[in-house]
Amino acid sequence: MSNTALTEPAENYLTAGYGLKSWLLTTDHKRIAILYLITITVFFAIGGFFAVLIRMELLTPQGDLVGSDTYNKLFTLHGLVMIFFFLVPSIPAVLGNFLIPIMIGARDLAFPRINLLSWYILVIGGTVSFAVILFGGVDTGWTFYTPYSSTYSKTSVSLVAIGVFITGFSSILTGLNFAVTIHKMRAPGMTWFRLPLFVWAHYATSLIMLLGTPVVAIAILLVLLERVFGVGIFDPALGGDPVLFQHLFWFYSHPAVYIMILPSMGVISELVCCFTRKRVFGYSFIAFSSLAIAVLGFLVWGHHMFVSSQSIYAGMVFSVLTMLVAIPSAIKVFNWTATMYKGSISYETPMMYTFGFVGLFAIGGLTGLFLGTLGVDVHVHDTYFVVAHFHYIMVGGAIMGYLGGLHFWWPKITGRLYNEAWAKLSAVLIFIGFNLTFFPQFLVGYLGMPRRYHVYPEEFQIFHVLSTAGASLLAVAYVFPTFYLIYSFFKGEKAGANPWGATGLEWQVPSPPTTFNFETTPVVTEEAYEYSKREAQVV
Amino acid sequence: MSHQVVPLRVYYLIFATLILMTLITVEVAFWNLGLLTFWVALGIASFKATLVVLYFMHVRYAHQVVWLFAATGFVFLVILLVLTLNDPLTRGWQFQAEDPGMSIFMLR
Amino acid sequence: MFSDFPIFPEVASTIAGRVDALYFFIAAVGTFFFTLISVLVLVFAIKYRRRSEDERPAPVHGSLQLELVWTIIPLILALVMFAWGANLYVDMYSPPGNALNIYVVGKQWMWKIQHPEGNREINELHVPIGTPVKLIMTSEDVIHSFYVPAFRMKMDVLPGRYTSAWFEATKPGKYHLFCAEYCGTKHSEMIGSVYAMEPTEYQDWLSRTSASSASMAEAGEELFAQLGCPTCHASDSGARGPALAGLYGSTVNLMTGETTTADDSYIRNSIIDPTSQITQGYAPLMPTYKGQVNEEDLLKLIAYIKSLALDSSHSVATEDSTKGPLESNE
Amino acid sequence: MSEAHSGVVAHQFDDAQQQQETASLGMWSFLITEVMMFGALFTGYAYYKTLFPEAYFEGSRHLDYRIGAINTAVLICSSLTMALAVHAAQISKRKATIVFLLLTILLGSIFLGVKVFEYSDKFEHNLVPGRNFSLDAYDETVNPRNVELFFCFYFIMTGLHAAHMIIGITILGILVILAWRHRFSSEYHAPVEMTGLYWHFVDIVWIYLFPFLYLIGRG
Repeated sequence: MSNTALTEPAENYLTAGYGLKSWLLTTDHKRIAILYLITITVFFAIGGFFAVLIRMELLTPQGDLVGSDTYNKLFTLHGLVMIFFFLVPSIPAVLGNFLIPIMIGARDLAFPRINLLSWYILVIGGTVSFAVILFGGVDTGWTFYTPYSSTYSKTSVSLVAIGVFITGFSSILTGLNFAVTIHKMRAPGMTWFRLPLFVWAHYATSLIMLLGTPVVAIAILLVLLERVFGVGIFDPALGGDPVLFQHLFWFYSHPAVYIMILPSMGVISELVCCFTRKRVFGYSFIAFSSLAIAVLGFLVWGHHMFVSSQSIYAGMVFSVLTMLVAIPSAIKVFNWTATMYKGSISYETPMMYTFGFVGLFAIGGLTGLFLGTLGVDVHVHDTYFVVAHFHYIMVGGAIMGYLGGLHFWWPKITGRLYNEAWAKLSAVLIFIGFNLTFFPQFLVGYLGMPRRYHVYPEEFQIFHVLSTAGASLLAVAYVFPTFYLIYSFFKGEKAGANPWGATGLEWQVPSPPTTFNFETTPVVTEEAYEYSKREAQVV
Repeated sequence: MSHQVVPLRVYYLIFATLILMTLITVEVAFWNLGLLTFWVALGIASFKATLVVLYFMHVRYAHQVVWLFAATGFVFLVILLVLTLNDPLTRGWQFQAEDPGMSIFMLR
Repeated sequence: MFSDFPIFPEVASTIAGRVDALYFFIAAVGTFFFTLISVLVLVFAIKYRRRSEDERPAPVHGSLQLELVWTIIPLILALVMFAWGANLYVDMYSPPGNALNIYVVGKQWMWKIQHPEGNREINELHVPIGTPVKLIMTSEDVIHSFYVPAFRMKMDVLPGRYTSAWFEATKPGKYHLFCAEYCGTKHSEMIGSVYAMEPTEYQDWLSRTSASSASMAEAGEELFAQLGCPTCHASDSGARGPALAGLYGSTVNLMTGETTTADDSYIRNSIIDPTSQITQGYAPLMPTYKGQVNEEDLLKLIAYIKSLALDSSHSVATEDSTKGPLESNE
Repeated sequence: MSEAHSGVVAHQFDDAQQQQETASLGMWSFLITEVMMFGALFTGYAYYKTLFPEAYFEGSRHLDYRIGAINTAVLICSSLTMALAVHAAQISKRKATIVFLLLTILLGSIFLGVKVFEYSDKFEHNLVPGRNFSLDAYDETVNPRNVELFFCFYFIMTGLHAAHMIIGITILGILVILAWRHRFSSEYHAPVEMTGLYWHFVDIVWIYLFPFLYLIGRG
């Protein structure tokens, strides 16, 4: 690509059509990304609202704000919404959708209509699932453990099971689209080892989506059949074994954690390079560690079942495999750190999120070691220690990466710059609020506070008060970006094609890009992140 | 995708083999082979499936990526099966507790 | 309000200290790596901050040696954690032979507990210190999980199956008992207390609270007669069902040609679902007692059949439910 | 996949070859998810077979293996006709394509017809899991509840398989219409090829289902 400064094109993807129809029937991956952005922001707000109610309830040990049934429905819906409707689609469906075709030099994804279809499926699945709120909610926990979900719960389990089943196909189709696109749509010269690491991370993610999602779909379908027709599959009273459900469920739901964190790692790889102006340290190690995480992630699900009456031998197998999956994550963190060595580091908002991500993900990953170690997990399993751990990974890791990426590519998506001061403030507040919310939960977890408790012994109260205080701060901090980002969309300063001086094909097209991204198919002649070869070129 | 047109006799040959293997698998099911019965049935079914994949589905003539995708599906299915069955198959196993130092290595 | 709150759980069982030791080891390793990364990131962020817009640092492509170092060292540490944890895990779930058996039934939303002497408790568990206690647990409805943080002990309680766990309390006191597996509306109220007491106090408690009850085995014997079991399971030869004396712990030859050990689950299964495991040489005549006996009755019957094992040379001395805890400890 | 129906190169592709290879890879990705979907059911099947082998053998003996064998043969024949349809499309033989597609539909329908007969037979003999499940004559050493479990998996697995057959037959019907309208040629026949892959996959699932459901516990 030539480095000539780009003049603003007459028409970009945002101005290519204005009617509602031009959005709802679009096959442009960038417009679909915007549809996803709006949808999952709504879902995040709903899930966040449930979280606020949960934290308020837990302020006192008595369980006085809401009744126990309501509380159980709140944490169930919080988990369901955040996992299936926010975290799983978040980075892939918004940033991945927008960026993968541009990053590899393609005009669109391989199957644009399927891409639109998966958005509709997500919306339909979401609508069905949220309909349960009208029908009295659901109280099984997002894990749907049998036989409680299949026989005993008196809430609308069937409806929400249908909703989650439908949503699964959205994820499958997105994964299918990405995997095929990355294989077949790369521009001339864009070899596998010239791909940005963001694309590698998404390739690994789509592998998990393709291979894992069908299994959870079947597991949930079986629960549905057992519930509706009274046939025994998991309920011991009907001849089955509830532990089988746990196997099938976690076969997807453990790798699903990597669906959430891998794309975030991909974002961080981009950000570290851009804001240190250096080629990433150990490119191939980071690329292959993504694949290693995706594959090893499928071998470790039994560590959710160390006290489930699974055989002791199986517990050992899963524990040793869990130890192996820790290694590629460690490799990534060390390589990012090494990338900063002798770099030229600036502190713009996306880099603030990167610092936050590395810190929080390190804590989240290292506390995972306690849970993968058999003897210790027996004690901390199903306590707040686990709650704290997975929030460090999924909120501290995945959402920090998502927000970092959103701030990084926002000028590309909208063509406008946001207010840097506000953005930095909210990044710092999110970091502080997050730690205040979840760090006390490690302590109360090791003390033995079980998760999903509506009332709890009084001696645990101080930890919950700290946690609720942190959550209040976090809630406010999450609202900030909504305002300054929307404001910038209308009133922000024009961004130019490459406001950060970054490498990568997406920065060589205008902001916002045109409908087909490239006027002529680009030819790639260099490795990713060749910052040293580039002139200071902030456009 | 292959642009190579597979000769018809290949299809007929594969078809005949598949029918033959079906007859064999029915016949073998009535032999008393004990535990082997299941593995023989699985072996025959896998042989048939392989023929269909290689010839009817043209993987034999296809690009490497198609090989890779077909193999991926198979490998992960094996992972799911093996690691799940790992649990019920070993539920009866007991581990020696008296000698903590050696406990993980010894089966009772 | 917050004047008195703990920051570390009580250490009240033989295993608790060992769990904490491993916990501190992992915590130390974790803290080391977290500090290492944080310090490096902070130092680099300050030392290599951008001083001018034109800066173009020289690229560093990577180093195989470094990659190997930070692959192999964490791998070794992780495998150490695994081996240490696995060792602990096996010990946590392998009860010593001389353990005192206590029976636990979970149901929405209470714990029903019965001692071999027949004493029954709800949401409370009294145990002697210095004696291994094995819990034999089942559920009447959904999955529960028996969790005593002070003992670092947890085990899921499943319907239709016996699971077991054990502990040996070391410190007298009152400890939390939680249900750790979400089980419905009042999950958070399915809690109770474990009272660890000196053995003499435990004996006092047993005799104080045993006003009503026969021992579990005696209650089981009564039930055995009530249900008409002796009609077939008489000890004389030629009876329609196998004799039960000496059954517990022995090896049973099944009609299918397989063999199995007559443990708690086997006996439970034989009562609920008699035709599933027919002993060789007997006709599948026995009707199911499902619906006629609940989980607690089952446990009584099992205790009775266990007590019969004593009379026989086949008996396994380790599974001895009729002795008092003190005697079995001697 | 659906993108390729129009017969022209869609905007995101450079040429027809890229478009065809992409469609093929998309279909294979889809088949991977199908493998895992059926795989989850096979896992459930195998899990309970490990725990209750005798009950599984008992259940299997309540199925008529001859019907299963005939259906296997029918499905293998349909795979052959499908392969021949693809072959005919590759060499632009329009009439042969249509004939072989129709034959495939016919054989698929025979399979489903036999399946309907089999299902109704199970209904009559109270072998459908749920309230009225009962075994009239059986080996007394097994728990009927666990035999019921076998029939759960029998119905779910063959039911999901039959659903795939119905979808396949529908797509084949559409292909016949498209072929009638001269839409396929040796240059453009991706939809026929893709449907072929799908049909053969469904055949493979049955190749495993047949011995696992009908032929265990016979020796």
